[in-house]
Amino acid sequence: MDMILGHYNYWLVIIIMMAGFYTVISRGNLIKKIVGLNIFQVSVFLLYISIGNVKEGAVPIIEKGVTLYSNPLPHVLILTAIVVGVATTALGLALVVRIKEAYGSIEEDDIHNQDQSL
Amino acid sequence: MIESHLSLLIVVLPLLAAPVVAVLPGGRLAWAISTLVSCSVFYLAAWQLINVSAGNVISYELGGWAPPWGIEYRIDAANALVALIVSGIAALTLPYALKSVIKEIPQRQHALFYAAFMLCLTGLLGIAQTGDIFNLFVFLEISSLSSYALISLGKNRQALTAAYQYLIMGTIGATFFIIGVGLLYAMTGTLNMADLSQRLPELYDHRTIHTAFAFIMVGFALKLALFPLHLWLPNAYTYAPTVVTVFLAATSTKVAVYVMLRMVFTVFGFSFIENTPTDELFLLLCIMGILMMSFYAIYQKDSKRLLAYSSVAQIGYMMLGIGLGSMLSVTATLVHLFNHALIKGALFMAIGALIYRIGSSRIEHFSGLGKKMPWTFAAIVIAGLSLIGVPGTAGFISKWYLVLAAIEQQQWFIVAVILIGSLLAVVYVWKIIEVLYFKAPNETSQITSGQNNIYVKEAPLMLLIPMWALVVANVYFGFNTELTVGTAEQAAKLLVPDEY
Amino acid sequence: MISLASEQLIILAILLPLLAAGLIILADKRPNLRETITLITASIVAIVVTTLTMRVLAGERPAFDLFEVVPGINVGFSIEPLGMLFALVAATLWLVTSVYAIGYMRGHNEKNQTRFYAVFSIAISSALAAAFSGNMFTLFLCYEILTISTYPLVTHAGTSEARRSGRIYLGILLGTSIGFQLLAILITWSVAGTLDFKHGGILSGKLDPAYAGILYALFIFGVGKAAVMPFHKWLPAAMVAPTPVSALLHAVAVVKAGVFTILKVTIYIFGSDFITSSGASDWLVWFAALTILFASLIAMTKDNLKARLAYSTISQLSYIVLGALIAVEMSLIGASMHIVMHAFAKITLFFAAGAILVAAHKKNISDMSGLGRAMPVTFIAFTIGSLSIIGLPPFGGMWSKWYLALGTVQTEQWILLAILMSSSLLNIAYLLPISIRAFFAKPKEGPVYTEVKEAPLSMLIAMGFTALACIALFFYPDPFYNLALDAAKGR
Amino acid sequence: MKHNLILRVVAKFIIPLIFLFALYVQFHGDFGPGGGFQAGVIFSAAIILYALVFGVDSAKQVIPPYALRLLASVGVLLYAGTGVATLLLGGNYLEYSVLASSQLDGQHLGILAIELGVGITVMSVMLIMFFAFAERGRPEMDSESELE
Amino acid sequence: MIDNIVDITLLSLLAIQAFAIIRMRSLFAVIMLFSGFSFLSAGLFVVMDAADVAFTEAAVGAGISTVLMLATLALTYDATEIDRKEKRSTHKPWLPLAVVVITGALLIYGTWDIPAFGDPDAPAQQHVAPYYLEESLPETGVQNVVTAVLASYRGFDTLGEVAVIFTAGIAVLLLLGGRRREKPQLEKSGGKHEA
Repeated sequence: MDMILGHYNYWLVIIIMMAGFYTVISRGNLIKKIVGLNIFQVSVFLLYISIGNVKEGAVPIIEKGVTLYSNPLPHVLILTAIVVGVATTALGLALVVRIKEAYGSIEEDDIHNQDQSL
Repeated sequence: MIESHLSLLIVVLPLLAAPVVAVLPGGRLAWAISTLVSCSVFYLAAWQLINVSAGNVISYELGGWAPPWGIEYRIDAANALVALIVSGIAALTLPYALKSVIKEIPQRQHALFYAAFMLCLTGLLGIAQTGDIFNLFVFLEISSLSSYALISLGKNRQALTAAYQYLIMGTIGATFFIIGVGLLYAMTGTLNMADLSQRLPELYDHRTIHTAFAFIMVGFALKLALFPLHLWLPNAYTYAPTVVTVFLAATSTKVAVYVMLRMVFTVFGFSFIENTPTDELFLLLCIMGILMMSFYAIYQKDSKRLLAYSSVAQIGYMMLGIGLGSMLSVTATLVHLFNHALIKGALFMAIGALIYRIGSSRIEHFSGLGKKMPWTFAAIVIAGLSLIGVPGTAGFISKWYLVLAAIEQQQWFIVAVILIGSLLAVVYVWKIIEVLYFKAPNETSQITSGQNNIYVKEAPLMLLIPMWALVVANVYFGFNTELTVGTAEQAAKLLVPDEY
Repeated sequence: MISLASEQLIILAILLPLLAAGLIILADKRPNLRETITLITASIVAIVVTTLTMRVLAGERPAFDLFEVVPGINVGFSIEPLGMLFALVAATLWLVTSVYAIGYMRGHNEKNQTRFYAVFSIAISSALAAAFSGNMFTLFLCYEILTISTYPLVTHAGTSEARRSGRIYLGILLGTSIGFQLLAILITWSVAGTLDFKHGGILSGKLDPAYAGILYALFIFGVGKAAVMPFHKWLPAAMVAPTPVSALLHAVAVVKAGVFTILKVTIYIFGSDFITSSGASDWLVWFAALTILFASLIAMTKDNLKARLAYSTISQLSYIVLGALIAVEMSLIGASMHIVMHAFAKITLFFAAGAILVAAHKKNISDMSGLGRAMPVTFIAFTIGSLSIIGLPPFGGMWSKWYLALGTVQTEQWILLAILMSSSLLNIAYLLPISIRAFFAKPKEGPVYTEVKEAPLSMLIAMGFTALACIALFFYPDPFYNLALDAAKGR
Repeated sequence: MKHNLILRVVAKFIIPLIFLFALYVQFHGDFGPGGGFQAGVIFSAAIILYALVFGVDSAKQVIPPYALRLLASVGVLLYAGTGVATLLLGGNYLEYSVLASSQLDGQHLGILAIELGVGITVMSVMLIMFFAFAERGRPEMDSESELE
Repeated sequence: MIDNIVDITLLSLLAIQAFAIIRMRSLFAVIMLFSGFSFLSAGLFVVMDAADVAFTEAAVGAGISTVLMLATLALTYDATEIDRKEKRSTHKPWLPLAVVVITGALLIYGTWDIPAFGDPDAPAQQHVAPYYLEESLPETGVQNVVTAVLASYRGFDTLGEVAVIFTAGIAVLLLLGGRRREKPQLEKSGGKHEA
């Protein structure tokens, strides 16, 4: 029971993570891949924040009387990671637009066939 | 003043240059500034290498905060060597870029192109310099994003799909890496590499550490295109603009290999690896990679793709050095890191010169160019021999140490693989050389390609000079190995303290 | 010239041809100047090498290192008798061949002559460098340069056949050298910790005799240039090259560089005593022996003159390899001397073949009936060469075979002796009929050749010189003998 | 929709408020949640809203694309420049303490400067992206209707 | 206990959404779902005391990313196509499934003996973090420790982060900037992809 209480959070996060990962590698639609990528990353953020979480800990903003804060470092890292994530997403989507213009489709199979048929 | 901030300036100079370049109206000025910057960075990198050549370690506290609370730059021979490679290649690629970029990329994008190039340089150097595992991730992303953009600029539409493919793979790799980092942090509470290496040993048999290691390895295996995870690389190299291919082929995978070295030997420590099946796995993948990718290379019709597959095979050689995990083998890896940058740089530049003249990278279109472009041809021959590993070239030195390392451990099978690899290299290198050297046997290939090579002129000087700088380096470092082997040995001493 | 120190002479001998190559390319458009450069350089080099020879016979052993490549491994040169002997042969015959080549290339109006002469002198330079190299690394370096620089000569014609031959040539030579020789060198290095040539070898005591055989085999087969079966195919293939190339490179520089390397390895890496004591060569000798036999047999079946000569070369090379493998003083002397004797004899044959091609445009032996009366000088030279190859007195070839035979006797290898003898008979069988047919048989078309004249003068001169040399070497082999003796004794 | 009066009026009210909020977030980061990055995003959101309501072109009149490119660079330079300043003042890179007489003032100043840099860059890059996508849409269909 | 329950509920909802996204084929719905997903995760961040992260995630995930995705959707499908569905993938899902299962299994294995969730004595909470919590106010005068670390202690990371954003901006300009050019020409000497 302790085990579960202590780890259910990680495990659920991992399940979500894998759902995202699966979307990336199994789906042929370029937009959906990007969505999957985002889910994948967001769940990694969750993992970090869970690691930094402290039971009964407060938001790490120093105030009088508060003694127990949750760990600020993961928050910092994830702030950076989120930015990196959105940057990647934007770039990926821009590529999708261009691919659409060049191939007239954003389905991996269509694109692959077009290149093969050359 | 400068000396005390050397390690930092190497990263920050291009970072400062990028925004300046980005807002410039014309390409010329942007090019001039970028060239200037990368040359000065190269100078600084050389200086840095001299400072650490004694085998000492230089630490720089960013923000003046002592590690592990602040971010630390930690420079030893290994970083310095890699930084030297990256900045050196950049300093040579940019002069080459001027004409080639004008030819391959629309005018109004030039400024942005050079800005992206500077950012890519920043990222790669940042990875090489940093001693903080998360800071490494940030700069990894800088370099990755800029490379995706640069690759997508190729003039064929396949460039776009190649970039997208790379983006997905690369991001998955990076995410795997931060998962690993997160787990490490959960167990140790630190992100500083030196600090990690202190705290990890007592956690060696801890599952989380094993998982973390696995994720970090897979993440970077994706980045450096280790054999089964190399799928993004051939397309990326084939369809990217020539300059980009030259730069990335010569630097980005090298930096990734360096990170592997750091992770395996500094952060985790080889004694940890030995208790896991990792090193055997490495060796297996490398062997398969070397053999299969060399065979792939032989069957390519496109010269850039051929070289791309050869690159994947060569990465196998470098990883062999890590898998063997002896001081000699690590030396071999670092030496090959350096030499292969020279080789591939020169080869891609030469191929780029051909493309510059005939507008195609298909091998059959090269027929008879050897006479028309003797200097380019000579460059291909010499660099090719170096790739094969003929004595008197830099490539030979790397092979020499690699085989010695394998013999030292009685790994006869690996010895055989290395030698077979070079023989396969003979085949695919000669495949290009033969076409260039002999007149076209039948004119049909010319007709179908809608061009004839009769009126082709030698490539312009701006392309030849950097190309030949690398070719000469290939020969020079085949005879004088004080810099390469000397530094590599220093680095190996620090990375593999327990000599066996 | 004489005033210069030997070290400087060595550098001079290696650099001059390279310099010449540069000048030749510059003189592209002016053939006369170009050939003059070649001749002058060749003569100077010949003089330089002769000077060196005198000093070496006088007992001088110049040696020096240029620079260090990786710790413990230098690019360095040193002269000992064996290398001197090889260099002497290469230098003198280069001069002769140049004379010959001028006639041939013009008479046969080949294209890309500039490239031909340029690459030719690069090849010579690397051959000389190989002869003078002071350690295994330098030797390997020159060996590979020689391989690559001769590729353009082999594929000179540029035809798809030449291209195919080029592939075989490069494939086998690079393949064996990277696959086996490099490996052997690396093992040597990791065992002995040095690659410097040292009389008596650097391996004895360091290498477990059990493995000596394997390592030795790696060397023997790694030196593809020695054309020990099954790695001999490149030699016939390379015969598509113009005749002067075949003459020099495949009677002298390339193939002799191969057997020279093997002799070097035998005497200065393993040391003859270590080989005999460890029995490293016991099973290898049979490869050499069988090569001698089979190559001779195949030679008989070839109607194309150059092909026949090629297989004859293969067989003769294995004499030298055999001598090395037996590794007793006599056999080593024989092997060393065979480098010289075979070189002069075989080059004469090739010169003749070239002359026939230029003058009568004939490749096949079956078409040469009666040709002797039209081209007497050529065929007399050819006969002399043949007799020297067979090893009859009064021709130089007799000496080397004599010592080889003595070697087999000394080690009581009666079977090998038998093989040597029988192969000499085979030599008679596939060489003499050519001359006989040429002089006594009736030409197919018409009673006599009216339109065919002797080949250009320069070719005749060259041919005559080498033919006479074959005879002279019978009566006065002393310089070469002394060199060979010193080499075998390790003086 | 560009002619929907109510929407335009409401927007006219809301957008300044958003700007205000952005500024608050920008400078309140020291005490509460928030900082340059969030502020930049909110700021850009305001302009995006403006673009949606009044059309991309009029939005571009407010902030021309070239200005955006310039601003993006300025932001980075401001950040990296702060570091250079600390170098020149004899500190390590980004060692704010040397910026002012006392450590705390220095830190405060430095953090203010770099947060500003972050804000500017983020804001302008977000807008660059938005405009790029919107522009791309023009020939085929107006992406605005999509984004509502 | 109570926030455990909140925690579980939110996570389960997230999981459900994630799987819904896998199943669903209407891209518009997918993007909307993702936007919701971001909002929920932002909420979860709040629960786990990560106010700044929540704030940012809401602004970025639910804001910028969603907008960009919708824009892309608008650009990549003609207005005439009402249902913007992804094509059914022709490939068998087994390989990806295997990869995912293995990765997931490895992660669960890895988190097996990781310190319990919320454990204040976990090494992560011990080594570096306490220093920040105690020293940041006296050293930097910033109450919000996250800001202090972000801007000062790990300021260089943030510089990198800005550089990343800047890179993305440049990349988008390179890809979409200016008027559209005619479609990039197809490669004549078709470079075929290796399968």
